Order: sequence, then structure tokens, then C-alpha cells
Amino acid sequence: MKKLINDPADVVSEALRGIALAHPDLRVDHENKVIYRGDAPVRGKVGLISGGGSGHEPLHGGFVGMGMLDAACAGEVFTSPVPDQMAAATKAVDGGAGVLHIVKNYTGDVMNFEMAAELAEAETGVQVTSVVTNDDVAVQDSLYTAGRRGVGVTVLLEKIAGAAAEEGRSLADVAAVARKVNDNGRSMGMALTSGTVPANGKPTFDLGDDEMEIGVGIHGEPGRRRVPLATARQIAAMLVEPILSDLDFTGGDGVIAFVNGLGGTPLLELYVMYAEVATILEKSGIGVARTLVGPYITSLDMAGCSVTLLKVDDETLRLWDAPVRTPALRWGV
Amino acid sequence: MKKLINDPADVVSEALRGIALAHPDLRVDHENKVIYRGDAPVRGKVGLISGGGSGHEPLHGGFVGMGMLDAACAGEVFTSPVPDQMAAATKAVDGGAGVLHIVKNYTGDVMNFEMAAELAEAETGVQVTSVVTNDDVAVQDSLYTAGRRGVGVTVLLEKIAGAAAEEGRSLADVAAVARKVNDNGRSMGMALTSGTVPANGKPTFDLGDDEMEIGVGIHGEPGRRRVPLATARQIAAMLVEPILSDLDFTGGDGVIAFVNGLGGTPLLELYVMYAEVATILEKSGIGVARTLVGPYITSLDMAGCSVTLLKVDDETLRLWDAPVRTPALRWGV
Amino acid sequence: MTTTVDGGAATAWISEFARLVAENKDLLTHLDAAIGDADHGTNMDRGMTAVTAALAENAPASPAEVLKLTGMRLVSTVGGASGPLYGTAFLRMATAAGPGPSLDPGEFAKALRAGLDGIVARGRAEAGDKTMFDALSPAADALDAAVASGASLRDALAQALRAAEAGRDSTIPMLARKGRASYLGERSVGHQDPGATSVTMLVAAAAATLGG
Amino acid sequence: MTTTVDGGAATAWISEFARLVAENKDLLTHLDAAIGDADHGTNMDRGMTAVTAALAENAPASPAEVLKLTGMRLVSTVGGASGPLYGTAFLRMATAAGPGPSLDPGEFAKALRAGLDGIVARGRAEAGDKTMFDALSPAADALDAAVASGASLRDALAQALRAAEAGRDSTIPMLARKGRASYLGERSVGHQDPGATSVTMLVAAAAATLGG
Ligand SMILES: Nc1ncnc2c1ncn2[C@@H]1O[C@H](COP(=O)(O)OP(=O)(O)O)[C@@H](O)[C@H]1O
Ligand SMILES: Nc1ncnc2c1ncn2[C@@H]1O[C@H](COP(=O)(O)OP(=O)(O)O)[C@@H](O)[C@H]1O
Ligand SMILES: [Mg+2]
Ligand SMILES: [Mg+2]
Ligand SMILES: [Mg+2]
Ligand SMILES: [Mg+2]
Repeated sequence: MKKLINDPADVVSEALRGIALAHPDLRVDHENKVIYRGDAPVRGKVGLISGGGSGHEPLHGGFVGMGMLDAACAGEVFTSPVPDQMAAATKAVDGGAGVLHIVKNYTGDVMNFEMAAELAEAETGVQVTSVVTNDDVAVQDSLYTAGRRGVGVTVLLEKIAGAAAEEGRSLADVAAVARKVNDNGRSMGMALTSGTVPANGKPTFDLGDDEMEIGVGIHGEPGRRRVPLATARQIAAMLVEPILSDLDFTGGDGVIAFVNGLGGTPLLELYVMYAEVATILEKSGIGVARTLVGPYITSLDMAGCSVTLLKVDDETLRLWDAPVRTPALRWGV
Repeated sequence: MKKLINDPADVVSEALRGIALAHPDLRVDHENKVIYRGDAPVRGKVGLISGGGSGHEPLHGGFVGMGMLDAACAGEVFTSPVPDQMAAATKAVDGGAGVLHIVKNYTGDVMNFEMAAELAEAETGVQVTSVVTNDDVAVQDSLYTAGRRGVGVTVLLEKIAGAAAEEGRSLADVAAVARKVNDNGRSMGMALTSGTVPANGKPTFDLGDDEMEIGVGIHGEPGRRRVPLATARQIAAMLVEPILSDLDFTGGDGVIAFVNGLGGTPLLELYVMYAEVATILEKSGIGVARTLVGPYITSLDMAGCSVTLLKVDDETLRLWDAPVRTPALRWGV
Repeated sequence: MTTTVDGGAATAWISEFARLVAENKDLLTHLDAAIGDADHGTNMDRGMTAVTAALAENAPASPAEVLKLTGMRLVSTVGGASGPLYGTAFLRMATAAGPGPSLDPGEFAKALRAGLDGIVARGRAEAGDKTMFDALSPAADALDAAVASGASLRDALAQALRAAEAGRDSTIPMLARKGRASYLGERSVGHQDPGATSVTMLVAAAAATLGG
Repeated sequence: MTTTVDGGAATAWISEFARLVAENKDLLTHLDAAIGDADHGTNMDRGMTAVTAALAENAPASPAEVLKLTGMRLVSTVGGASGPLYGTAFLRMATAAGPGPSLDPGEFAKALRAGLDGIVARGRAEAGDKTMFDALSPAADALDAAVASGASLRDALAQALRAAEAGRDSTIPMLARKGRASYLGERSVGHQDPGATSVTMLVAAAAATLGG
């Protein structure tokens, strides 16, 4: 295993130490492994918290700050955090207007956030609403599965709901904005290589030199199918087509097009992918209102990418463009 | 070779297409492979151009925009661009106040920029000054070598000199600011894996599973020495100590501490590295004024990192903090 | 001969479970790598190490106290899907066990069933979903039946273990419908479920330590 | 028998160089991978492909025109260190060749020396720095000496080629002091310089095509 780490058991706490040192305007509770906005709780503002397993950086800690999250709870690598963490964060960011939990749809995340909400509500009476993201079209959305995974849309949702909260809107309002984002966003990912969980020391799955996985999530789990290596053009089609056939993206104010790197893929390749994605959208008559290209929701050192499309309206775009000041997304301030 | 590309021969032009589509406020001359600030030339402002081989993204194209570069010339992968490109860019960004060439110290880059300056000056009389970055302490600075390589300091210099130009300062002034940055900055890098040049299809060098290279540059060239894998703590020492023994960083207003990812290393690990670097600086009595952690000057898909320290004064810090609006660095606007 | 489960026995049970999990950590992670995210062994071992430390420090006296401490530590340290599931199971077992100093075989079987119900309440798994339910549910059934027919706790647990093992093995051909493995669809077929494997160790630990 | 180099011969020379570069593209890149950045073959082949196309399109008549077109295309398409170095060399050769329709052996030797001087002016390499200079400089010396002693162009070029090959091989034990390879310090020892290798192909192309 080739990684810039010390003891695999300490990766998360040491990265948190690095984040605290690198970003003095954040506050890190090292015991609970929670990253806070320096000025949390913000009086009268709905608090936004998210969290999940580590290994997806900058998600979620890199999105803490003005205009986005109030706190992010860091679990062990690829393991959802425990209820104590979210309960502590919920109490700490409550500015009197309630707290929104942004939860990626994984059995573990959903159950741990659920228990945290119960705990925090019981202890302090804070009002908690949860929004679960489930945008991954690689997974059948069915009563007979755990449902679709929450992936790329989570990034966009945290930004957009964060802006709504910053405007002083109510918990119900912010939750409605968040749900609208989730309802209008779809994603699909692929891997060229497997990532390596530090505690395991070897790649999660073996992939031949001439193979790739289509339909992966962000936890190193194998995808829906293994196919021969293909060109960026072919890969873009394999990712975008299932998205477009799942939701009608034409009309309206266009989309936010997000090409995400999974951790081991450099920006050069992501731009090649973006060009291919943009070409398909153009051919499909879908206007691109905004773009995001880079590694924002990663899967350790996995090489590969995901594509997320979010259908937007005026309000969503306005909230997307609103000022944000976090380590990983910043503009307008 | 596992990459998100089409034909290896087209990587650079296709990535430029992606950049143009993803960043509508930039303008891309696809024929000359030059990325321009949308509003270039800016009247009365010194024009800043840089460039070099591709494969280092976001450097340089991701640093084009208000407060940083006016143009970036993209060469083939790891191959410096040709004089025609820089000559075209020089003429196009000249707002009447002259043009600064920011050149990383590589034989090819220096010679091609030199020929470009001669060409542009001869054709239009534009005044050109060149600043060459050579901050890599892995290389002996000697009359008997090509001199030190330009690496991480280039990123910081483009930001700081860009802010000086934005203030309307003269070419001589901006060049002096840039030289001060180069004189006060030092870097050192290491690789866990070799990158793969698309046209070659296989890793540039072979590295055992238990080996790493210390003292690499950003072109996949082997480093100064091959040593057994080590922990983040040990690696931080191997990178920071040669920097500290090359220049006295104590006193004054502290440093900008920059931990850079080489392309295949995820942010999680860079934060672990940053924590180790910060610990050494603290022990050495060096104050950290600002930080930058992320993949800003990469080497294709190489896993590894580099550390850059820049000794700052009031003016340098003020220019660092000034607004910037580029795809890869943005704040204050 | 039937014996009862007092605080010491409960502690021995949990300690043996911790030992089995530690011993089989790599196996559990390996199973999870095939159809999940390669952390079930690490997760359970982190949790059971914390539980063992807490039991050593607090030396709870009654079975309910042992089970409650176990559940609380698991909820607070495991995360993932297995943290809330195992945590809820033990917390429900603690409640069902009541305040008494020891459990007779019938009480023990009722507690285990309450734990199973907790898993279902939290995760809504059904038979055949390819989860820990598919091993624990037949184990609880076997335990109930054996206890009802007057078997000793030792024999009843031996039968429960055989049922758990058969249930665990039955997950191999199943197509996952819960948890991460469900993302794989058809590709989940042919692999043994990690949670069914660890919960079988829980039953094995009971068979090895309880019932005299 | 001495013959002269006219536009057609110069074109044949450059075309043969392009062919050798294409044929040995992987070798050149492989050598550059060991002590550089693994692009010398790609760089030179890209440049010489552009040169070949330009020569076919423009069919320049005089040797100077052939050489000038070659230099200009190389400067505009190669980049890296070799672009300005080879480009400058050919442009200086063109100037030295003058406007005449053909070059006699002495004129050809003078042109080649002007090219060598251009490489030195641009890159300031000295003997022993482990660069293309170490192959081209002995080749130019051998050519001068042979021509001065009255050898035919063919024989003189054969001697120049032997000198270039010896010079190329002599780069193997050298410690690089110019270009990327100098970053490697001691680790550059034991590898053949890619530029010395490609420039030896330039001399080989001359020996194969010029002098009748
Ligand atoms: N809804 C559920 N009900 C019961 N058991 C479940 C459910 N979802 C997952 N599991 C069990 O959890 C196990 C995985 O646990 P673990 O790997 O620790 O968590 P995660 O899936 O979050 O990484 C699975 O093997 C399965 O037995
Ligand atoms: N200063 C110099 N003078 C002469 N030749 C040089 C000099 N620097 C480099 N070279 C030659 O250039 C060759 C490398 O060319 P190439 O790989 O195309 O460019 P780059 O080094 O920019 O990647 C070296 O093998 C060497 O022969
Ligand atoms: Mg997990
Ligand atoms: Mg090169
Ligand atoms: Mg798991
Ligand atoms: Mg080279």
C-alpha cells in the first residue's frame, strides 16, 4: 500500500489535525471528529450538518463554512459516523431555527443519523429534519434494495441548501430546497482502478489492466458491471445516457453539469471527460447553466470519475451563485 | 494505461476544449493552444503569461483570470510549448504596459520563451521581461547543471505577481515582486508511483511496491534517490529539512506553507502530510501565515506530494490575500 | 442439566464474541470487500475492543447491564450499518432481560428474540434479503424450539449454532436486497454475507460459553 | 568522386532523418525515460512529421531553403529543449549555406559546423556535458578533417558518422551537466543521451543520402 500516512488506524484523526491547522477559520472537535464553522452556532440560522465515512475528501469537511455546512462529522474510512457525533454536532450548531441533516442514502448513514436525531431531540428538544440524497442511477430504485446511493448531488445540495439557510429561511423551507435538489439531480460513476482502504492495505477489488467498472459508488464497492477499457467518449456515453433516460433534463433553465474525480484521476483527464459530457448534452438539447469540474466527492485513491446533472430553475441557480466560503468551494467572498 | 482519454495524441487539445466549455469566462485559442482571460488585453495593466508542458493541471490554465495570469500556453504533455504560442500570447495580452513571462527553469522552457520574446519584441515592439522560477532544492544549484527546477513556487508567484499587476504597477515593479517570491521560496517533492505519459502508455519509471522516490520534479523524471517507503512523518522530514537548511525561514512575517498533490494522491493524505509539515515548522519556530493544500501543480497521475515554503513580508501577504478569480484559485470576488 | 446466565456468564459470552471477531477480522473484511466496502471486520473489531475495555472497567453485575453496556459501546464506536444494528440488538436484549441477576434458558431465548426484533425494527430486513437476519433468525427459532422441548441451554445453543451456520451458508446464493450488497444486484450472488457471518460468531460464542 | 548537395539531395537527407526518427521513436523516448521525461522520441517525430509535410507541400529548391523550412517547422512544432536546439541548428545551417543551388563538400561541412555553433549559442553545452553536442561536435570535426584531406563527401560523411557514433556512445559514462538529465546527478551515469542518439541519426541520414 502506497499512501502518505502514518499508522492506518490514525488516518482520520491525523487528517483532521491537518484540516484544523490548514484552516484556522474552522473549529475541529477532535474527540468527536466534527468540523465546525468557526462562528457556529449562527443565531436564527438553520444549522446544516452532514457527515459520513471518511475517504471522500473534500466532502464533507471541505464544505464547512459560510454559505454551506455548519458542521461535518467524520466517520472512519468508508464507515458512517456514530450517532454520538451527529448528536453533538446537532446540539452545537442549533441557532434556534432547527437543524437539517444531510444524509447520503446508505443503510449505515441513514440509521446512524436517525439514532442521532432521536438522541439530540430527546436531550435538548432541537428540531431536526433529515434529507436523504439518493441520486445514483447505477442502482435500481426499488422497494427490494436499499435504494439508490447518495453521491455527487450531495455536493450540489450542500451548497444550494447552505445558501438558502444563509438567507435566513425556515427549516421547512431549507429542507424543501434540499429535496428539490435531490429530486432533480442524477449521477453515475465509473472506476479505472480500485481504491485501497488504509486499514486493509490492498485494493478492495482486482481489476485487469484492460478492464474498468461501470456504476461504482464512492466506497470502493464494485460497480454494476465490468467491461473492457474504453475511450473517454465511450465512457461519457455510458455515464450520461442512463442519467438522461432516468429524468428529463430538457427545457427549463438547463443544468449544473458536474464532472467529479474519484481521487486518483488528475484534472487533465477530467477536462477531457467534461468535453465529452458537454458534447452529449449539446446533442441532447440540454443547456448547461453552470459547471463544476474537479475532485469534490472522492473514493480514496480510486482512479475514475462520476457525472452529475442537476436540473435547475431560477431559484436554484441564484442559490448556487450565492457567496460561499469553504476550503473546497469558494466564491463571491 | 488507464486514463480517461481518447487518442493519446489529442489529450491536450481535448482538455483545452473541456476547459473552454467549463469556463465560459476564459477564451481559448485552440489553434495556438493558449488560454486567455476573457477580457484580455487589460488596458494599462502589465500582462502576465506563463506556460509549459501539459500534465500539470490546474497549472497554468487554471490560474488564468482576474488577479492572476492573462494567458497560459499549453505545450504537449511534459514538453514546453513552442515560441509561436508564447509570441502570440505576448502580443494578445499586451495592454500597453508590457508583458511578464513567468518561466519554470527547464532548458526547453527557458529557450522557447526566450525565442518567443525575441519574436514578439521584433514584431510589435512589446516590452517583455522574464522571471525564471527555480525553487527545487532537490537539485544542486550549480554552474555545472541546468540549475534548479521551477516547481511549487510558480503557483504562489503567479498569484502574487498577478495581484501586483492588477494594482496597476509597472512591468519593472511586477517583475521585482515576482523575483522576490522566487528568491524567498523553496520546494521539494517525492513520488510514491510514476506517472504515465499518455503517448508512452506505460509508467516512466518502475518503482517497487516498497520503494519511493525522493526529490522528484514534475515531469516524471526519477528523483535524486530511491528509498524504502516511509511514514508521512518521515516523508515530511525528508522534504522539509532540505528546504530549511537551504534558506532561513525564521523571523519576519512567517511563511505560506503549501502542500501540493502530484495528481494521483487524494486530499485525505495531503492533510495528513500538512499536519506533519506544520508540526516541523512549529518545532523550528517558523510561523505559518497562510496555507494552501491541494493538487495545484501536478505530474499527470503520479502519486506523491511536494512541499513549498515561501517566506513572506507584509506586501507579499497583502498581494496573496488580494481578490483572485480563476478556475483553480478564487477568493475575495 | 440447565444452567442460568448470570452477569459473569454474559460477560464471558461477550468476551468470547470479541475474541472470535478479532480472530476473524480479516475474514469478515474480506467477505465485505466482495460485496460491500471492506470494513465489516474492522468495524466489528473496533466496537468489540471498546466493549471489552468497558466491561473490564465497569464489571457490570447483571446480564442486562452487560448487554446494555455492550449495545451502548457498539452504537458509539462502530458506525456503518452494523453499529446501529448490533447496538440496537443488544440494547433490546438488555431491556428484555430485565433487572434480575440471571436468566434461565427461556428468558435467554426471549432476550435473543428481542435482539432479533430490534434488528428488524432498525433495518427492516426480511428472510432472504442476505443479511445477518438470515443467520440470527433461524438461530432464534432453533433456540426457542429446543428450549420449549426442554433441552438444556447447552444443547439448545448447540442447535441454535447449527441453525445459524446453515442460515449463514444459505446467504451465499442469495441476491442481496438490503445494505450495500444490494447495489451489486446479480453480482451479489455467490458470496457469503459478512453480517450473517459475524452474527453466527455471536451464537458460536454463546454455545461455547453458556449453559455450563 | 565528390558530389554536391543540391535542394533535392538536402530534401532526401531530411526525409531520411525523418524516417530514422520515426523508426526509432520508441528507442529515443525510452532513452529519455531513463534520464529525462520520456518525450524525446515523440517530440522529434512530431517535428519531423511536420517538416516532411512542409517539404512535400513547398518543394523548396535550394539547400538553404530546405534547411530553413526544416528549422522553422521544428521551432514551431517540437517544443522542449530539442525544438529550439535543432531549430536553431537548421536555421544557422540555412544561413551558412547561402543562396546558391548547391553546396560542395567544404560548404556542406561549414554549414554543419554553423549548425553546431547554433546549438552551443542556444544551449551553451560544452564537451562532456552529456548532450547532442557530444555526438555532433566530433562528427563536425571528422567531416572538416576528411574534407580538408580531400576525401569525397561520401567518405567524409562515413567518417563523420563513425565519429558521431563514438561520441554518442561516449555519453553513456558521462554525468549530465545540461538539460533535464542534470537533475539526476550521479544517477545520470550509465545511460546514453537521447539527443546525442537522435543527432547521430541526422549524421547517419547524411551518410546514407549525400555524396552520390
Ligand atoms: N437493513 C439491514 N438489516 C439487517 N442487516 C443489515 C442491513 N443492512 C446491512 N446489514 C448487515 O450489515 C452488514 C454490513 O455491515 P458493515 O460492513 O459493518 O456496514 P456497512 O455496510 O455500513 O459498511 C451486512 O453484511 C449485513 O449483514
Ligand atoms: N543545453 C543543452 N545543450 C545541448 N543539448 C541539450 C541541452 N539541454 C538538453 N539537450 C539535449 O536535448 C535532449 C532532450 O531533448 P527533449 O527530450 O526533446 O527535450 P526536454 O528535455 O525538454 O524534454 C537531451 O538528450 C540533450 O541531448
Ligand atoms: Mg462501511
Ligand atoms: Mg520534455
Ligand atoms: Mg461494510
Ligand atoms: Mg525529454
